[in-house]
Amino acid sequence: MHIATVIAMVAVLVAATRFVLGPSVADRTVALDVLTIISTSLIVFIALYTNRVIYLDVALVYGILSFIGVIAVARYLEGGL
Amino acid sequence: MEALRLFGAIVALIGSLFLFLGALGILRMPDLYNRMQTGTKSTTLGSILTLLGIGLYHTDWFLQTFILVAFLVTTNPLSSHALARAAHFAGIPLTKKTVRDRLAEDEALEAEKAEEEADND
Amino acid sequence: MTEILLILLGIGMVGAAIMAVHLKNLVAAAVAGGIVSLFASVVYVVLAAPDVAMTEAAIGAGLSTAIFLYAIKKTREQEVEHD
Amino acid sequence: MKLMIGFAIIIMGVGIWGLLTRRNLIKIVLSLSIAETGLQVLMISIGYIKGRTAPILDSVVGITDAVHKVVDPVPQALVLTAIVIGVAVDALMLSYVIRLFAKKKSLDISDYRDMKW
Amino acid sequence: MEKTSPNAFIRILNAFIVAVVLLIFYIAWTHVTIVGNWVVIFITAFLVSLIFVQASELPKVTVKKVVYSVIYIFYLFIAIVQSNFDVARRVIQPHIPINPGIVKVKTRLKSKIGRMILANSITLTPGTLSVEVKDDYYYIHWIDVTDMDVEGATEKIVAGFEKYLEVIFG
Amino acid sequence: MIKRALALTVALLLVWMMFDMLINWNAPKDLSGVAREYVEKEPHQLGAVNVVTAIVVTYRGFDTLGEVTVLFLAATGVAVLLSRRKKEPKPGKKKYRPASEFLNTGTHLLSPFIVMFGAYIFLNGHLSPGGGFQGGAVIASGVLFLFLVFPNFKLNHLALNWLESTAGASYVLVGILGLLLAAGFLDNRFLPLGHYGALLSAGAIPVIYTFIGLKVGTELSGILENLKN
Repeated sequence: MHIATVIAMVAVLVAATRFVLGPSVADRTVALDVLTIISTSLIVFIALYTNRVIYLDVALVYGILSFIGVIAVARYLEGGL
Repeated sequence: MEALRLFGAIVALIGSLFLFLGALGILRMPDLYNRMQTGTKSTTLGSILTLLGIGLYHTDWFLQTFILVAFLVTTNPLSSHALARAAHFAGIPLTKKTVRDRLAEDEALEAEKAEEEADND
Repeated sequence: MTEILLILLGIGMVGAAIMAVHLKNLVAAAVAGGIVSLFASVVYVVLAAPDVAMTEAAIGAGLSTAIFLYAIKKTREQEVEHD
Repeated sequence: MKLMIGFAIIIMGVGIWGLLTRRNLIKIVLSLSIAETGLQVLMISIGYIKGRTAPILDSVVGITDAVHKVVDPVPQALVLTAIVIGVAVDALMLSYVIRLFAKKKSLDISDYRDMKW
Repeated sequence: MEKTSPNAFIRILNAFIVAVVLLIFYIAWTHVTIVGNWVVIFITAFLVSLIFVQASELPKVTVKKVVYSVIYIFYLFIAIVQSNFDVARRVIQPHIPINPGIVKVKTRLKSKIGRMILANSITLTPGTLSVEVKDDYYYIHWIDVTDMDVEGATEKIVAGFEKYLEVIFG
Repeated sequence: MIKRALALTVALLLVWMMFDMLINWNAPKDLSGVAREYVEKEPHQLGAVNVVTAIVVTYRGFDTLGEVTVLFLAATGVAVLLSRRKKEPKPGKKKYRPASEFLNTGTHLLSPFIVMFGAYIFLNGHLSPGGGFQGGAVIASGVLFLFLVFPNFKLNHLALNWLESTAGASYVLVGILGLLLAAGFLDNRFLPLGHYGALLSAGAIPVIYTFIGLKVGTELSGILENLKN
């Protein structure tokens, strides 16, 4: 379990690198998408370590709402906002 | 019970490996669309496996993690599709290696047709 | 473990904040602002404040980015920097 | 949590630096909201006590021993409302920016010298 | 004066079904067994779903459809795992020749939800990503184009899923 | 350049000042003063599982009323600032690119879930993390999702205004009821405390939080709609 968390943290770093490098806005948004999903997993890991069910509610907020930001950027780029 | 916990931990470990793979994929792929491919697929499977693994590890939480997985599987490809479509319309180029772009061809055809109609009117 | 995670998230927040201030492209800056609030939300969960984390997630994930995008669309200009 | 307080102070510094040096009005609003986030992280980390969990009393944290198991709930209650107010104020500032842009067709702050003393 | 036209009746029925689904989600999420909570949540869910649900015929549920959905989920899961190993191979050895392009495929599905699920499945399967849809044609970004025709690409990408989805959504 | 250096100096001065405070700051070992009081007495006095909710709604109820007022003022300000532009003649009708078909279907599928999730959050505010502010933000996110996917989507203004003003008035009314029937303004104990841990417990806290949630949700939706047009 600890190893899994460490790997997820390294994944956060790698995705953040793409965010820093990304030549265009769309690349950065892909990085944002990946980062939100990884952080959902991270929140569940934290809930497991502290043994509290209630933290899963926060993860659910992320699971439902994370893609609205991505869709907002997408609709802006295609000129439909 | 211990066996189930061990199994859950291994599944979560594999899932986090896939998450890492997705992050590595968006770093190493040559153009936006390929990045999106690796990003979406690996992170979806990675989050499915991670969450279900934790659900198996802590059996009381299985239903909750299952609902989380259901929402993630629905929303993740949708956002990826929207972003791909937006990127195509915003004119972000594909790589040099691209063989064929049917969508751009068809759009050019339609634009020509519309121009002809405008000429006729 | 918690300390490592916090250091990572803190570095991420500082980096995203610097990028949000520095990027010329306004849309990219707004996305960077979204990432700051994403990391802040995970930090709140680690610091045992799930209520605040939920607020930050609900606001920062969609609303705040969208408000900035609406404003950018209304004005639609590249940033001009004079030094 | 001294570590997180340090990071929060750095984020506030970055936000204030952006607030003072940027020229674009939208960038200024964005910097202000980043400084605000830094302040909120600062307040939450002041209330944190090492080794304790969230102030929600359920099967893990009983009513009787709650005092020795939970973190300080008061800063959380303050920050909770501050975030929602923050986004509303951001929206208000951005609508000012939109109105200013409609008047002068410029986002550069050095074009607005009417109120300069 | 309330008039219960058949349209309104179908709408209320749909809202009822959606509310039951939402209630099941709530029970699964919180593990609560107090009946008072269920009643309150159900009333709220009914009010919420009355706003959103349109008056449309519900699909009939048969045994065959349920069996096919279960098979479909397993099929999809296997496809996702395959695609991930494909992705892993490409990410770890970037010098594998890639051959990307956007191709056009045709679908026979009519149901809207079926089409959405098909597009989501395409996005999750090996090397493909749905980009745009126009009428019955999908435009798909394919990481390794082997067939440029409409028919050939359709055979290779869509056919596997369509077989099941046609049964499930009619 | 001099201006920039000056700004950097000011920012660094601030950071240095704060760091000076940080070095002398000692991490607390235990809850102090008012927080200890709240955590000890709250379950017996108010019966809410979530202490933060109890503080926001009851102990600091006036604070929350003020915050809701500030939110209302901000929403009004946005409406006033942006609605004057409508009277000027429009240059031409804006054309939006419609969203793709899958997104439309997905919106129909997901929007009841999002709004119901918001309702769940503010109904369960005293049991789990969440409450009126979060639930209102989630509902506003659902409305934002509809705005994004259907650019011509219109909210029903009459219903929106009615809902907002009713929620605000009821909020104050519940406070006055607390003043009349229990110990003070926004006291939740005029309703029975109920079984500890059930949905219908903790007196009037769920009722108050429902009103706050409705008010916050409608106000944020109003802000979004004004910004969109």
